[in-house]
Amino acid sequence: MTSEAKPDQMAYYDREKLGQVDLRPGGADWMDVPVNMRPGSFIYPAKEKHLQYFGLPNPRQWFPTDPDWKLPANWKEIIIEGMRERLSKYRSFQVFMDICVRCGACADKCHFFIGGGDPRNMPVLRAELLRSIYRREFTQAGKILGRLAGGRELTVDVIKEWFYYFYQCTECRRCSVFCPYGIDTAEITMMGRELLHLLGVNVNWIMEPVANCFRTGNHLGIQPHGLRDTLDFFADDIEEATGVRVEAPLNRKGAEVLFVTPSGDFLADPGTYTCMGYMCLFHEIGLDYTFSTYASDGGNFGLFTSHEAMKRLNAKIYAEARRLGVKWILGGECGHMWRVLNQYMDTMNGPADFLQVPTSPLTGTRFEHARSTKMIHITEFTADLIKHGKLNLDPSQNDHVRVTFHDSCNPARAMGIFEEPRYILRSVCNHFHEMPENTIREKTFCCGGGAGLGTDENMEMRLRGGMPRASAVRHVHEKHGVNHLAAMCAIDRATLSTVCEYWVPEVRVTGIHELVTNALVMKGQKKREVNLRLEPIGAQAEE
Amino acid sequence: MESGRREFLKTAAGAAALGLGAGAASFVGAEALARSRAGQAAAGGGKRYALAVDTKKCAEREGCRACIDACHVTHNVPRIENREEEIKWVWKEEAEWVFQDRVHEYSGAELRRRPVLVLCNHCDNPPCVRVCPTQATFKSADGPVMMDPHRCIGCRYCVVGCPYGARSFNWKDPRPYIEHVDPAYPPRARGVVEKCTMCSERLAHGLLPACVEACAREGAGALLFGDMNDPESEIRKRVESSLSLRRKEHLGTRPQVYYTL
Amino acid sequence: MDEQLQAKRAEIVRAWVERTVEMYPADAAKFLLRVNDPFSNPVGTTIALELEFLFDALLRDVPPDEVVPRLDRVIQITSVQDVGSARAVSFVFALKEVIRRALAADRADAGLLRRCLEFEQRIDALALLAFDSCSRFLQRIADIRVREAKRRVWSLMRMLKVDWDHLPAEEEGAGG
Amino acid sequence: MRILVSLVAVVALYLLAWVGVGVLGLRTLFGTVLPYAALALFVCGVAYRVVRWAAVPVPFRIPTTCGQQRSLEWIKPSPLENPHTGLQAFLRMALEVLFFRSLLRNTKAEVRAGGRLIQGSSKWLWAGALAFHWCFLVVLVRHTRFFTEPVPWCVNLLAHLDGFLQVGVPAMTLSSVVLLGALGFLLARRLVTGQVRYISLPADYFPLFLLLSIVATGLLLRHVVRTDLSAVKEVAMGLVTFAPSPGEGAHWLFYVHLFFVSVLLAYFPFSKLMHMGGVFLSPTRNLANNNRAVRHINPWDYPVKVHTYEEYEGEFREKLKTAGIPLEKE
Amino acid sequence: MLEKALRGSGKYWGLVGFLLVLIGAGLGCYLWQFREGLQITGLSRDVPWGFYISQFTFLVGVAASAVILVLPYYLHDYKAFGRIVVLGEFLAVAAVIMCMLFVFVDMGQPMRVLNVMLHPTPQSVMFWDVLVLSGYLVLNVVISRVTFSAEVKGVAPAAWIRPLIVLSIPWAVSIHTVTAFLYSGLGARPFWLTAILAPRFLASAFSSGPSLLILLCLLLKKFTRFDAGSKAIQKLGVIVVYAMLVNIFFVGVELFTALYSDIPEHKHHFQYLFLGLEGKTMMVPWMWFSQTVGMLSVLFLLNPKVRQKERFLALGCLGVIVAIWIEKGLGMVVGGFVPSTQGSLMEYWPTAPEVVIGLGVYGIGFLVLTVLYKVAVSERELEEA
Amino acid sequence: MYDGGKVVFGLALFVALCTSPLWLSVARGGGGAEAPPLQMPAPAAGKCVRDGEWMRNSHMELLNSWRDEVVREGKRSEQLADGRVIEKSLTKTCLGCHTDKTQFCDRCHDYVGVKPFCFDCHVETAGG
Repeated sequence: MTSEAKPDQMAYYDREKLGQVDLRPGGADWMDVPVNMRPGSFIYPAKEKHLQYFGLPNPRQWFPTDPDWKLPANWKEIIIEGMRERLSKYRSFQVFMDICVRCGACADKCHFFIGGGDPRNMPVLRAELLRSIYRREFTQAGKILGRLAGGRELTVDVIKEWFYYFYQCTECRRCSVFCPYGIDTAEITMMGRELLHLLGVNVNWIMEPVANCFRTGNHLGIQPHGLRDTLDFFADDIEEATGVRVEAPLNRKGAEVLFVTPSGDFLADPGTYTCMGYMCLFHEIGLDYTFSTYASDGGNFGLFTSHEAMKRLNAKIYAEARRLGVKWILGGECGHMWRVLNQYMDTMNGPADFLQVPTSPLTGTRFEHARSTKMIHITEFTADLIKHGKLNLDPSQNDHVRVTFHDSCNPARAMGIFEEPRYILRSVCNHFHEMPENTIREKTFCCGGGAGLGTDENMEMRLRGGMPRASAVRHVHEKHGVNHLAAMCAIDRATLSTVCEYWVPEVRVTGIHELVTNALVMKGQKKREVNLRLEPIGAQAEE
Repeated sequence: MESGRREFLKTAAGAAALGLGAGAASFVGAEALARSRAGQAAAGGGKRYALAVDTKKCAEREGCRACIDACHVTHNVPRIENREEEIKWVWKEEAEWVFQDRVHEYSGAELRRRPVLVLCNHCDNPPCVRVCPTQATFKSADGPVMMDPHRCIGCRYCVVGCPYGARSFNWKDPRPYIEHVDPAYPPRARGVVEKCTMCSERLAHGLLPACVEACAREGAGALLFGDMNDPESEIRKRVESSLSLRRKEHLGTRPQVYYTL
Repeated sequence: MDEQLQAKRAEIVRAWVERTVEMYPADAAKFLLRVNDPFSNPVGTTIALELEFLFDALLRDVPPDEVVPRLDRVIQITSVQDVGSARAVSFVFALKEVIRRALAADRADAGLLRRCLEFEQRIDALALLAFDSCSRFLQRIADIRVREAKRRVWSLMRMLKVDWDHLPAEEEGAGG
Repeated sequence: MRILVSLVAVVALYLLAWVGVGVLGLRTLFGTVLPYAALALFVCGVAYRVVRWAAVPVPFRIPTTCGQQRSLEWIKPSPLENPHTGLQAFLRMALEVLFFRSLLRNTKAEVRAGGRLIQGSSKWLWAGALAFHWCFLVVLVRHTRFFTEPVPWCVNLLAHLDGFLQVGVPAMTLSSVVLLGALGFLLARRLVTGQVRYISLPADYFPLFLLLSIVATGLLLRHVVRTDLSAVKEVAMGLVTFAPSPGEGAHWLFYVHLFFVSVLLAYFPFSKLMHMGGVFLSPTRNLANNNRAVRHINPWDYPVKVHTYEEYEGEFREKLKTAGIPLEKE
Repeated sequence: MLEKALRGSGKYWGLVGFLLVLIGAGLGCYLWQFREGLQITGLSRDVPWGFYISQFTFLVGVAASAVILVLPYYLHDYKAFGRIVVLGEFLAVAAVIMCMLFVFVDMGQPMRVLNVMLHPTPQSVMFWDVLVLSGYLVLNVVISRVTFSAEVKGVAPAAWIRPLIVLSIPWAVSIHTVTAFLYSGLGARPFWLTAILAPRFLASAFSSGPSLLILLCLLLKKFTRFDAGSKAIQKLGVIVVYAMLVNIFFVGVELFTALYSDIPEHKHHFQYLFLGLEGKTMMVPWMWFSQTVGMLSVLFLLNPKVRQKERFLALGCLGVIVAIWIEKGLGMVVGGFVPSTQGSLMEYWPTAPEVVIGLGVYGIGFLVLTVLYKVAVSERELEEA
Repeated sequence: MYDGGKVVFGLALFVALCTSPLWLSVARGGGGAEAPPLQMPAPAAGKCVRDGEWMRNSHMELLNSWRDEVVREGKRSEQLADGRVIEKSLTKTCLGCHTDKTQFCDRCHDYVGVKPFCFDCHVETAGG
């Protein structure tokens, strides 16, 4: 197979001959089955320039279906040393390598396994990919007994397998919820990817955003004037919809609040409407805030790369807050961004002692739970506003919306923010329905595109992974006529739009603050006849 | 090890029997079963022990408790005064109550008030054995209805089922109520049912039941013990030749304690 | 014929499911079959459930409008299981071979061949439906792909006043 | 294959002990040397493993949150699923360790007619695991009657309650029966459930077979073969008083039992059984989710290369200016 | 599923706490009884069975009454019971557990209880009773689990459950029949020696069980968002009325037979219960109270207009339960022992520890019921959310 | 972050628990290693009904089977291999030789933590 054939080209399909079937190998276990790089399931490698710009090793041209991946000569040594180093730096890694009992509780918790059936997508086996090498190289039993003790030789095929499967994990942590020891496959995948980076084995869909983010402050590479234009453009749309002209300050020194949101919301539909939602809300309550072009992305693809990359990209937020002299930071609706902000930012780039404990200027609520990091989630902020009656809301403006809420993996399982968004949704929509309980809150299903998998070339993989989520959406669609899926994560908004289009075309994806603003009665607004998407209100109901 | 295995097999057999509904028929046929068992015993030349009470002779010795005391001392029967919890193997009751369907308003006062020795009737068709859910009470081959206190779960179904009130339940630990414990015969624990065993432990050693022996020793001669399967036995001849009564004959329990009035 | 097939229904469906699952990557296929609890693997289960229905539908000669939604469920899943379009529908043809094998013992029956051919016509009809369904789903994926790409740069395109109308229309009957 | 290897290993161990004691009469080896060695390996091994884990830092606070965080006053947090304080994290761990909280959450993905994907609740693994671990503990505590003189009253009481139902002589203990059943269940699910069978290694079957053998020999010794208990206790007390006794009166099967236990002890620190210690050290469970309130320190933190604002402004100065965005240096 | 019982309101935990206190007290008294023997109860040589066994008898009826929902719903497809049939099964589970516990606490040697199974004795009705009760428990646990979890998942239950459901219908009848046989097969006790005992038990079961269910449904309606639906409740009300009428009729038949035949050994027991014998009148007020309340309740409920008012329905049901609880739970068992086989008159009244142990057992049963209902109601609330 | 203190504390607790029998026995002065001496019957009493080793292991089984045979089957005596005929009785036969229950039965039972319920009913010593 040549590297040119891509799944979206007819040439790819032509190669498959009718009736050609793989015979099943008898009795072999997974270690004996070499990975089969199937287009549609893997992501293209990183381009050299991005690695070079960001300073990662072994930039070169290669393709996953190539027999030779042009690894460094001492690749094996690099991996072993890399593992040794990480085993001594991360207790999670060391402990998770040692204590799995293979009880199988995690097996059917992974959306990729449920939707695709590939056994190596069972979380336990994903970890065994690394664990088998760990046993062979780092435990006496594995050195002596080898295969009997569950160890195996580190070969190039193993590296290929790692590449294939560690980029089929969205680090959603759903398996970790069910594991009796809390073994977190996200940690395993992060370690696996860090090791692959040492060899220059990485994917473009992550490395390009990382390089972009490093340079321009956001993953999409939006440059300052571009952001200015975008926000002004949003203001135009808002004026068209509401009759109110809102401002979007950029890099304004002395503002009280620095607002950071994922850059996807500046560019991609339907995240843009959520961004407009923020702007309306801030305007309406008169918040003294500013966007930043330097820290123009709260999202952090460094999380999908390595701890170091994460720290390098994240440093901008505090730096910018210090430069602008704000009092505290407000974060928009995003998933993995909040994993970084909640669990890593303060440790990596803190302490933020130059900031003040976030305090809502309208309600006076001090957000004590963020007293160290000094950054709060927009739904915490908005829920507090609504609770104190600071917003004039007319939920009937959302009456054509029958909404369900998708808990995004990271805010759910790395933060525990469940009630705030629900409280907001119930306040701004009259028709809110939960999906089946084993698919929401901490048991929520991933969209299938997290952790840097939301690209085009692995579309089939994503659609498979999105199937469990889509099944639950379809259930509430059929039962309650749900037609909107609200998600507070930029990746969700992008990926679930696609997933829903395939599995439940009747349901569209929206953000929380899009709905908030659609229900918000703004001072000086004209009669609201269209929503932020400039669609007539109630149009859907008539359809 | 041998007996362990046997115990295991028994348990297994018990468990297996649970699965069989076949037992359903057997409680209907319980009487027939008992009958044929008795028959077998007779055919095999087995013994069928019985007791005959001459109430008249007994009543002549007013206040005599020789048989009762002998029994209760031999078997470590506790002396509990509280009537609600008392334990008795053999005792006296007025004829009016013992023979409710034989004594009537014109029966003489002496007859009606006559104290009659009562005890377990060792029925041929004992309801207590029928109802016991664990076979803790069972009918031995030579007649006596036996109690296995090791197996008794204390459900008291037999107490409910016995028409003669012959069974006593240990409502509390009997030990403090036994004046003098005879180590030769184990007392019972609280929580099990007990009753007259026809002194089977004495019979095994060729002795007469304690009550009969005591009665003879006193010279009253009111109690006669013997084998009903032996046509030559004294008791068989006595029962054959004189009109004797058995308690609550209409219940079909076929008691093996015979009374002459 | 139908009676013979009816009699061997369980055997044929089982073999058909096996053949269908074979189009998975090798270890997944092995896994899907080895997991004999039908509910352990949703994908395998869906396939098994719907193939059973489809086989019965073939026996009863059910009208297409009843068959298509059930066929869609299989194809909707197989279309994204990193197999090609040809493989995604090949399972229908596999039934022919499965049936031939199942009826191999009755070869002496003279009329069998004729009726067998009749039945295979039904299978061919199903295959046509399957192609149809598959192309619909592949088309949907292609559309989605384009729309997703457009969505990614939506605000740019709006700012640049790109004409939205040439985007693929929402699928008919999707009701979105 | 993986099953067979483990089974053969256990049978080999059995034969080893049988030949060793039953044929060769190596009572000192099997009754004294090996148990001491095994215990030493166990205690030191476990301590070594735990110390090694503990020597690895926890650079980041990464608890998996399974309930509402503590945020706004009027939103009820779930302290046991999403602890905010150390005490709450401790309680979460206690629930995890004592009642297997996470397994209680278990679901099973199923597809039902109509292609509906369902995540139904599934508690079998939880129940089986809980039954096994608790009964194992009870059995262990009961066995301290052999290692203590006089036997503590609590051990006697436990044994009495455990054998409350008088079945057989000596009475069958409930814990052993449930233990055997639970082990059987855990083994059966590894053999029968396709997913679990697929992921199982010899290291998963071996401990199960070993534990089953321990329970089986124990039950045999108590109910079928029978051995002189005071001889057994002499061996055990000889070990704890450092005055080893050959235990001539004990049945050879007792040495098989003891040998299996020794093997288990010795095997423990090198195996997945170390989850006993590891569960306490799992960073996704034993930490409070209070990162935003209390700063967590990474001991090996190091400075990284960042793209500073000055560099950024330098690169985009013109564009910033055109867009009318304020600059640091005009 | 089960984890639903771990989250609840303050009221829920209050109830659980209250039941735990009851259980604790009961357990304490039971330990006392275990040490001292059954002497701490009011039982005696002449009245060897009392409070425990009569509660057992009463609760067997409650357990059997689940059939009143299962039969119309599964065999006649009576949809209105769809929402509450599982409540009936849960009630049966809790009731059977209480039954078994009441038998257990009544034993002199509880640690030998397994002897019933180790030495199976088919000619003993008690053996069969243990068998049918355990079977009924297993049936109801399995059926309610399978059907309810299927309902929660929104799918049809597995096909194999249907034969079990059908089996559970005669089985429910059998538990009360066998329990009646426990009494009516004894020549020694003329009071119970009546063929109508089993039918009488069933009639009282089918009035008291559904009455309890109605009360529980009304409580659920009041304190939770779960509404069984008035159609189902009204239908149950009708069943209560007719079953109670039949029950009263049966009692009348018994009274006639005993009194008109004038056979002393039959008549005396009724005399004792309703008039007192030789100055022993402890039961008399209770029996009259029971009969009066029973009659009044049924007359009250007979009027459809009254029945349709849920408040009155609740009152009537409460009356029925009280009437039958006294009739069956007090008169039926104790009446059989007075006068005794020897004609002696020893009265019985439960002692305080005996009652506390009984309350403890009720506590366990209602705890099981509370937990099961909590799960059911939470799942239903989720479904309807 | 290491949480070293907590780990060490936990580990110390674990080691202490694992090795507690050792410390307990040291604290008690190391006694109890040998089974307590049992008071054996006078030689005049003759041989036991089974050989000594068998009795040590399985006497409970013998008593159990005696119990059933005597009570349920009425088989009260047994002929031993050496021709002696003995009565199957705990009180009469066993305690007839082993006259002091506390010095024989109880010592061993206490040592191995066994609590038989035979003596709930059966009387221990003649005349007791």
